[in-house]
Amino acid sequence: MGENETILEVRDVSVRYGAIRAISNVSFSVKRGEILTLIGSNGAGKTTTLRAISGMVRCTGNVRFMDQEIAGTRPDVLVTRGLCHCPEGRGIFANMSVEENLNLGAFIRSDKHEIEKDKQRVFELFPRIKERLKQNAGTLSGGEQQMLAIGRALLARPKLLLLDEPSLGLAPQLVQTIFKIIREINAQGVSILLVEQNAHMALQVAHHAVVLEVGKVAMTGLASDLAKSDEVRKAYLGHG
Amino acid sequence: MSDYLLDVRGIGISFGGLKACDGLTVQIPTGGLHGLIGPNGAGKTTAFNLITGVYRTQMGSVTLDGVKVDHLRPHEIAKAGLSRTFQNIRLFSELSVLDNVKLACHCRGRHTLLGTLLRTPRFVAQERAMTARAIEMLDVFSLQHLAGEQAKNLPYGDQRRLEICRALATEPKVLLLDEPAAGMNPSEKKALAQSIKLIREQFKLAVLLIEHDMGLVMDICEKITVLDHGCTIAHGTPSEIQNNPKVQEAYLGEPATA
Amino acid sequence: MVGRLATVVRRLSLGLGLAASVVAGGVVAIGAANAASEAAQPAKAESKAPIVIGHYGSLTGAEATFGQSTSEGIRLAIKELNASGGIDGRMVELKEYDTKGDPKEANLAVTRLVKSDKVVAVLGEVASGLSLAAAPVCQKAGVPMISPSSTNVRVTKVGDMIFRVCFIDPFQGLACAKFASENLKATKAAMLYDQKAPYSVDLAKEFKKAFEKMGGKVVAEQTYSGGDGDFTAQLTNIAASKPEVLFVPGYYTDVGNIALQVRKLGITCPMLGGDGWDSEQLGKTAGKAIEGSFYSNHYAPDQPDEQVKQFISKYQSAYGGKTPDGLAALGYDAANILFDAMKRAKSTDGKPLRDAIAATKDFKAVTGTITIDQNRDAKKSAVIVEMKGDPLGPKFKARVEP
Amino acid sequence: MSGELQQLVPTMMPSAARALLKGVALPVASALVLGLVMQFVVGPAIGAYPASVALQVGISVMLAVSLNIVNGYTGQFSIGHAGFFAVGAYVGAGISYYAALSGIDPASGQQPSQALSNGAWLVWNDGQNFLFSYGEWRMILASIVGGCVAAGLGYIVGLPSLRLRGDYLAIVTLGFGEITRVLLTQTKPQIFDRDELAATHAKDWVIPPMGGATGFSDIPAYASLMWVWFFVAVMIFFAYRVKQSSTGRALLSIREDEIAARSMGVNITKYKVRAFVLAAGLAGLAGSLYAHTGQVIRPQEAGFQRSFEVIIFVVLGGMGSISGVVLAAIILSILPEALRDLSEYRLIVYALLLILMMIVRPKGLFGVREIWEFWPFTRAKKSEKKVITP
Amino acid sequence: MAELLQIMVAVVAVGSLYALIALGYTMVYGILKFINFAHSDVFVLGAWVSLVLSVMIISALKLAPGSSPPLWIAPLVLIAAMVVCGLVGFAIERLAYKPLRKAPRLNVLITAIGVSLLLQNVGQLTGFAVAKDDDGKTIATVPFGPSPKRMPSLLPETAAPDPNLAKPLVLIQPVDVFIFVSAIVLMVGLQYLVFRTKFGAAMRAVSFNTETAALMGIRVDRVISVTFVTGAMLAAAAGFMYALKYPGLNQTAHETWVLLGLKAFVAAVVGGIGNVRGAVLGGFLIAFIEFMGMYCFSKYLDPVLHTNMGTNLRDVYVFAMLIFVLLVRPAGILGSQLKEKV
Repeated sequence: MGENETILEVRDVSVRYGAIRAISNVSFSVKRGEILTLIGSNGAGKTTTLRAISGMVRCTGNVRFMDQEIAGTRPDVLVTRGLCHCPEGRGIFANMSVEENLNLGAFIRSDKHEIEKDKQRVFELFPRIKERLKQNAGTLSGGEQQMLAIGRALLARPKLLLLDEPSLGLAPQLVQTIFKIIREINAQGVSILLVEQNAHMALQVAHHAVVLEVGKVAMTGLASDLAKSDEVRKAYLGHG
Repeated sequence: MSDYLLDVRGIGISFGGLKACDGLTVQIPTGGLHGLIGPNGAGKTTAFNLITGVYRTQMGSVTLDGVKVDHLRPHEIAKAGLSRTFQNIRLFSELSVLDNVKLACHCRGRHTLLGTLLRTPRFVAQERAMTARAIEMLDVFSLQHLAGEQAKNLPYGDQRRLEICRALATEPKVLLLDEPAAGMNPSEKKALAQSIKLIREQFKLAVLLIEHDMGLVMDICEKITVLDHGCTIAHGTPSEIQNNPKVQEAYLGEPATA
Repeated sequence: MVGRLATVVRRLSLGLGLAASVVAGGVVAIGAANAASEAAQPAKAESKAPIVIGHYGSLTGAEATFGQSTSEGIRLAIKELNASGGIDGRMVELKEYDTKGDPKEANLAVTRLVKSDKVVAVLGEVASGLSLAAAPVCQKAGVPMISPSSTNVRVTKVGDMIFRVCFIDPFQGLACAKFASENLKATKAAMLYDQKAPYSVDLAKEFKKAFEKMGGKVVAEQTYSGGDGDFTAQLTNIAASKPEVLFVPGYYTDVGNIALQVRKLGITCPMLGGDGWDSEQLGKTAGKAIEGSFYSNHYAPDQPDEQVKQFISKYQSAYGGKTPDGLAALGYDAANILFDAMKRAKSTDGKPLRDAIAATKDFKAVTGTITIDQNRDAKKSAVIVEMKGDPLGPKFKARVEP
Repeated sequence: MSGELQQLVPTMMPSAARALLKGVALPVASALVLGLVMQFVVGPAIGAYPASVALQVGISVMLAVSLNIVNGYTGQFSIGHAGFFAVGAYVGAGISYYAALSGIDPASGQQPSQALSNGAWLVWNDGQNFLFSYGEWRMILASIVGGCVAAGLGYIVGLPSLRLRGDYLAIVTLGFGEITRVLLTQTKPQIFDRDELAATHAKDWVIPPMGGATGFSDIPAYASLMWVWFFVAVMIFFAYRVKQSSTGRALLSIREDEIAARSMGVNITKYKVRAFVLAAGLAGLAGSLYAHTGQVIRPQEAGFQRSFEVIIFVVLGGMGSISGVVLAAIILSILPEALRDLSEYRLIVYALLLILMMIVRPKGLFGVREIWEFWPFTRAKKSEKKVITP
Repeated sequence: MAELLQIMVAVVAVGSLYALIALGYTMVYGILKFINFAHSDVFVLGAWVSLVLSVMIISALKLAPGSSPPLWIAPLVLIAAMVVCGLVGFAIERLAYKPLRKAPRLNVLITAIGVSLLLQNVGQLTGFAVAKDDDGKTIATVPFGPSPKRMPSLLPETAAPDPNLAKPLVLIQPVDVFIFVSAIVLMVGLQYLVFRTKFGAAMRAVSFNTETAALMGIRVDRVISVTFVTGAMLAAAAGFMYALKYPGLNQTAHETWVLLGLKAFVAAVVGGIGNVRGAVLGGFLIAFIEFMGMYCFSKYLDPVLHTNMGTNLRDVYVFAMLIFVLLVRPAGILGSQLKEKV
């Protein structure tokens, strides 16, 4: 398999909620080993796009993951194929302990030994999680919850990780940490599709970027190019 | 007695130790247009919920036109003259557009069960007055041609406008708009900005606006308050805000020096 | 204005018209089938068309076993009659509807029997409450109704078309009280009855009245709801009052469980009950716990009575060896009294048939010799049976004359 | 600015006479027409048995329409509706029965026992007591009292429990219905004798003699097709008027979105209680009429099985759609009759149909809409649904 | 004192039954958020299946008359009844509830009522003979028929106390002990399943948030099915124990069954619906209130009021407590209330 092989290809995907079309004809592709970020303002359809890919909402169009058509496949099946979605708002099971949350991440796996090893790796990435293993996940702070969510997703050994707003509601230093970790994870060979509001950070870590505006792709390109683009700044800050 | 129409002083609430809103102060004079901005999860909507009584404030006070309204129940606050829209549109989706607006006229009427059942002259007249007023309101927003349609069948932009229209039909003194431009395209946004200004003139009310679209906020607001993690991080005119390093950091994640 | 009024009127008329037409349509749909049979009937009547009689009973619901037993008794009687040539060569046909144990349903079922199926006579119900709900329909339509086993006094008071073939509560209560005080020499009785069953409530009341008149004392009065599983609380209270006899005028469906718990809680006095006990299931359910207890009944299977023996053997061969319970016997008797009256009346019209039923005298029925009195109630003796022997079953103990 | 609406009101007042005509006379007249048509045209045409089915259908329709106000319009899930029905039935029946028994029936001048039995069967047949026999007036009065008592109970039950949401409210109302049922079984034995009645003291009525678990029988059967369907029409009018009023909109808004409704100035507690009280009152009225159809009423009327029956009408008819629930009530109360020939398989078929209908038509017959909104003339407007990208 | 102790014995036994049934309600509610009104009918089914199975086994063994059946029958019948009801539960879930997964919950509720009616009335039909006695008389049928039947006693019974001897302070039957012990075993087992196993974690995950659970690779439909089946099996166990304790079984459409189920449901709500421990607590609490209510009312109030209704009001005590608990703690004793997001 070549270095630049496409791991995920989204072509002409549209999603409708009742009479409202949330995204229309969105197309982009994620290459193996890269971080692609999907940015855009609130309501632009970023989350919907992720949900369409992971089979949580019905969509029209084609989604190919590792050369297989996956549009309409149930999310739990996709997890077994290596596509993990870390949802917006973290999706922590607040009624369970941190450890149980982690174990659920490895739900599809039965290789106890390997899981244990992977857990150690997660603890290396997030030492704070290890300290709170027995604690109820609901009592963690926002940043810790986000770490737990990412760590949990890693335990499924994903080939492609969908991250939805990992910086949401986090203090700036924490945001830095999270992005550092995202980069580390990527360095370990996991492709990442990152949805972010924090455009600046996202464009710093990503290789490629897609800008969504009201449900449509407004721009695509190298993250570094887009970072310099005034369009993006304008979209976010309203600078003239 | 305060000089402001809406005087919010130091309100706050925390959910299980997390301070969702901490000591927010917003003061709007009659006819003022005030923006409330901040990144996702900064506590803007929580602030709205506190002001409109959906949550009880744990500290601070809210005064509307000289009347203390915190600790009133939401419908009483609405009656006192505070009306709002919602971030994730909360129309009465199975009801017709007209009925949505007529419902908003509700709090200015008197409704007895006996009158309803017997269709007393008073009741009939009031219904008619409500209908007339609702149609008038729809007219202002050019929605009258959709009056008979179920609200859920409206296109997104129209739903947003209907929500504002509905909020105005309660005859408020202060209007709270929660991300009215979300999901609108640029031309719709432009029109929205126009109509917000127009509304303020025509209905002589003060507006408190939550918005993500900075262009819109900077364009129409006289004063802006910026929230992050429940705290007020900046307060001032649009240009002051735009150049405030703290705001840039909160928004773009850029260090202040960038 | 005119336009709106027009809309209002249109909606109104549409709504109301729709309601009316749907009701009409729907009801006509049921009616259609009946109408067809109604139309067909007069044509056939001249020849040897079958005589249709009706039965309504609880074939489903909590009291399903009552309705089904009665139904089996009635069917057996009809089968025999038809096998012996019917009534003047006319066969008898049965129309049967379920009441779910609900008065509303009973009323509708009988209305249908009387009005649509045009039955010449109606048999049913077991439960007095349901008989009371349906009897007025028969009375008004002039169709005789014979209740096989409603013991409440008021049932036959509805009108002169309503009869019964069982004895009434006051008599049975008296019979039990008499037995308790004379045969068992008891002076202290406890009662545990089903407050949900009118039969049980009335019987308890009558027993208490009669027993206290005879100088006894009711030392504990407890109730339960038919179907309850646990009687610990009631029985604990009863045990504390140290009775010499425990009167349990309930249905056998509950008595089995009650007997088991009575003995488990160490109450050793004999139990006494009414005809509601009568079922082969009682012995099977309660086993040893019920041994040595008594109940009043319409007949005892070990009576040296030809009628009884024949009935039991016929019933067993018809229904896979099942021993008939009292309700089956009463259903059988009710049907036979009706047939006897039909033969004597030489008519199936309401009036003559009614008169013939009212004139029933010394009819040899399974449940005793029945004479219909001026209150249209059956005058017959009761027997007291004892649960004993192997296999455990009711054995004749005493006879109480009215 | 505020209060502008109120200033508008006087100028829009229609003339009192016209209002009276439209507000009261027109509906009463049409209800009477429906009643008379049912009594004299439909009743005789379909025959006695279908007519008595139609009587019960009428009761079901009333129950469905009343519950629809709480469950359908307001979206509050009550499963104790039969409790109010039973309370109304017992109160109405008690008044009617004991009034007749005590002999205040000047119309007939008969012995009470005779009056009872005659009253039960002669109302429409004997010609002398045509429309306005004392018994019928008394029934209407008793029914209104029954309705009021039920409404009062609705208030007492509703005020605290409507704070609860969704399933919890459902469970509390269920509990209420069951408590009502058990308490009704504890009433004292019915009094059948006039002298015995005369000998009672006030303290004997603390626990009223309503027959206990045995049931309350011998209630005069004044509720003819005419009266039942008259009240069906009146209730449908009420339900329709409520739906098409500010009160109705307030109720519907609560169902749609409580938070938005509050923010629009709707006092949701007040309106929930209002809906509950109205529904309870109408159910009580229906209960009293039911008692007067010549049935023995039993405490089981208050049980959850009966409540479930009504809920099924409402859900199957489409929550909030008056015509839908009316139609569902009609179909579902005729269905068991139509299936009567199946005897013990009847309820099995009924259950299967129920499951099937829910799977095939999950939104009920008409959803929330009324049947005329499916009418060809109005249909066109609905079809131009558009999909618009934001 | 002795009386009170005797009543406490009943409370413990009946409370165990309520708790077992309540667990099924709570588990289904926790995951599907709807009240499974057909649950009590599965319980009834459990009781009847136990009866039929016991009769079949005993008649197949051809025991000498008078000899008590071997002890191994009880656990065998228990397990078999659980399996049968588990299968029925599975079928119900697949055929009646799964097609409605996305429908409003009210519809599911109506469907549940439909299923309940169906089970009741099918059970009431007299079906095929599955066991005959020596005379060739049918003694068990499937479905079960309308006449009440007796559950054979599978456990040794203590003889009725000898009236000549001093009365023991309190009578405890082996069946009460058996019920309590097996209920505890089952509850501990369930506790283990839910809180200690991977599958239990999946169940809790699904009940917390179905969508996120699916993102963990959990097959939500399978978890729901298994939860359903587990609930049905616990109900079957309760049914078996009920049949042992109260051997005279009424037919399946008897309203007391439904009422019993309803009270178990009340137990689940009082404990905090969706909460496994709450259901157990609620079960015992309900039984306590019911029996103490009956005892105290008839002992202390009835004589004063000159009434006789203490025992008749047993349902009133239960439902009154339900209303009280809900008004004071709207989410039940151990439940937690979630705030709606605006």
